Amino acid sequence: MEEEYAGGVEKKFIYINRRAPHGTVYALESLETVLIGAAFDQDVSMLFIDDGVYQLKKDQSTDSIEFKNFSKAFRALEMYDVEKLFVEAESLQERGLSEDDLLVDVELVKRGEVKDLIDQQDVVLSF
Amino acid sequence: MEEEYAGGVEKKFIYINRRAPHGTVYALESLETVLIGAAFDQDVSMLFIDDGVYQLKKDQSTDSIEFKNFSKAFRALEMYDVEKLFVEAESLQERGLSEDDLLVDVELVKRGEVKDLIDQQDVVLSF
Amino acid sequence: MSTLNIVNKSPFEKRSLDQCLSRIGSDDAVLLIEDAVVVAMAGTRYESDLKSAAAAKKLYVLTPDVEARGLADKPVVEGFTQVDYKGFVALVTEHDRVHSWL
Amino acid sequence: MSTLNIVNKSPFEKRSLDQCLSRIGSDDAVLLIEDAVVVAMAGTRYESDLKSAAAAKKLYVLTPDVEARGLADKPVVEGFTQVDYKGFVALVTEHDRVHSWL
Amino acid sequence: MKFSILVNEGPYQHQASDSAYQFAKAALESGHEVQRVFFYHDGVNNGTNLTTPPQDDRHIQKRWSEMAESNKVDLVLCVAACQRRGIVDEGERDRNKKDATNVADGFRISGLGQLIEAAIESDRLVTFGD
Amino acid sequence: MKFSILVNEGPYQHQASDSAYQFAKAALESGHEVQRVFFYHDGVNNGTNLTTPPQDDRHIQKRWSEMAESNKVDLVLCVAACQRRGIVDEGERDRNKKDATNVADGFRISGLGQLIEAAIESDRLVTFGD
Repeated sequence: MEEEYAGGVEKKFIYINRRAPHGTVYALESLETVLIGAAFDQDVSMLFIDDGVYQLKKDQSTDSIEFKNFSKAFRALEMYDVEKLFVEAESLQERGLSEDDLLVDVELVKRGEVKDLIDQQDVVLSF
Repeated sequence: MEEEYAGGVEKKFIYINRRAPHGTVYALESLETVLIGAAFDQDVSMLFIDDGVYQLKKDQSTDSIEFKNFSKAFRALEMYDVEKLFVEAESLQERGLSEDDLLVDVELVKRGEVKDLIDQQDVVLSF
Repeated sequence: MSTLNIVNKSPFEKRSLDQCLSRIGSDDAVLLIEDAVVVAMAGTRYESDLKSAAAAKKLYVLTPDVEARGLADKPVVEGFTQVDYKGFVALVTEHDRVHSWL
Repeated sequence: MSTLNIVNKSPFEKRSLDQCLSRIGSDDAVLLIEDAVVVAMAGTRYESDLKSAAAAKKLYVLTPDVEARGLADKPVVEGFTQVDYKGFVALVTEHDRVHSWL
Repeated sequence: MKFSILVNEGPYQHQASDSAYQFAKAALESGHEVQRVFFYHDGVNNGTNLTTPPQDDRHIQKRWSEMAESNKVDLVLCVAACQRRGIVDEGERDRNKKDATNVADGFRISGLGQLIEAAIESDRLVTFGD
Repeated sequence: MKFSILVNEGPYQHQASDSAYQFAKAALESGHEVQRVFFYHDGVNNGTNLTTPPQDDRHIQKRWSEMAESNKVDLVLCVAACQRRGIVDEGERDRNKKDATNVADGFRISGLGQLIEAAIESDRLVTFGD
């Protein structure tokens, strides 16, 4: 367990998730870092673009590959005050997905708005 | 050092190299495997397609990244009776390279001939 | 003489599927595993490309990897055949060699 | 507010450079390192795309990685600036944040 | 049929080792033989006995070790890759003056020749990587 | 300026750890501070002392250890990643009942909080991966 960070500095963090889940460990680790990071009382956003949008797909069933199904943990983010989940609309659309396919409520952003979102941040963590 | 293989079976091996050198270890390891494999008296071909053609680029100078410059070892392949080096012409062309850019003599094949080459093999090793 | 080609990365991320398809023949097969399975589902930007490919070659997708990514509720692209790991093993036996496009 | 974007894979292999370029602005910079440097050289299939990108954004390429791949004898695409590791460090200091497109 | 399998990546980071394991299991269940699994590059990291994955996650190294024991699958770690990545048996420990060994049960360290030999002697070689 | 660096890949397989090292070296030579290098995912494999790379190749772990010593750079290995990959210090050895330790000089094992803290306290975080 991490102790609360007493430094008094608040920075804006964005976690950028660009890969499909399970093929690599990054999707799982991004979530882990966000949950641990919550103790530091920073301003946290998560952005899902490119294949990262598959991380939020409903009904993932990992039994037959014997993986932990961590996707349900996205539903716990709210309890950790991580409420800014951004998903790029074009990334969904190119993959034939819509908001109804996702397991949590998200805010859609357009491709042209991604730069503005990143311009507001102090730290970019890419997974 | 490996001992000579006494099994008496001769198979046709093709090593397919599709990645640029240095960004990952595969180019180096492909060469290592070919050199070790030479002791087994098998029929060996190497095929360079996609970014794999950069492995054969002349004048690689790895001092400033502190890597071993293994590219010169391609010139030693002949001594190990590895003489079938195939390079896909389209892969060179898309990268603005020509045979003059390469540090060894190779046989050019067209994209449409790659399947025929692979169809002749028993084993495909991909790097 | 035919080859089982294995592709494990999404074409949205890597070009390996394209690179494979441009170099195989009509008697060859392609099996999508791991993150590559996303493109076997109908509705993506690549659907029509994959449909054309499936008309000319045998295309397979590994079901456990489809389920893991929550995509079992989507139809597969026309022409794709779904296999489990035992089906994967059978495909390996039915072709003369295996080529993983890493 | 501007971002230094780092791309480390060849666009012949992965789509990360495209994915980066489609989401950044004219005040942002892109630095190509590792296997990505191959596309900074003139004569590739992507030269005209890169030239257009260089007209709108600042593009850099890491010289040690160019030399390692034997490409120092090729001219860079018009608009690219070559930097060494110290130049890389300077670029990091000159931008507000760094975004690695892995 | 007689299969050999080549694993190019370590555990947990990429799915390669998982896919290879599931393939090997299905091959055995289908009545085939898995002669050898050759771990190359980062793949050698599958063979360390020092991992402690979370209780609720799969234990990749143990799964391989158990498969080796129950089905006489030969698990070979590439010696040169082991030297670059820190996988050590008693011979390597003595030769390279290290303080510890970490190779797991059922795995052995040997040369690249074992890969070539496996490819020659097996009916099919299947490669899993990144 | 104060930098922190994140390394996502192990030694030799990908250039990431090399690029990170060359960047850190250049930052120090340019008069900047490198507060912390955080090794995450397969990156923790940089911190094993059991490697024996070929004599004519770079020794990636030693380079990092020497940088830690000469420049007071804090090298932190993610504990959860270490558990999945078999990097063990004395505390982890005792807690997880292992037979050996393999963490190299100058590296310490700690939590992901050290990454967040580094990002907060540094002026820039630079990530190297695959």
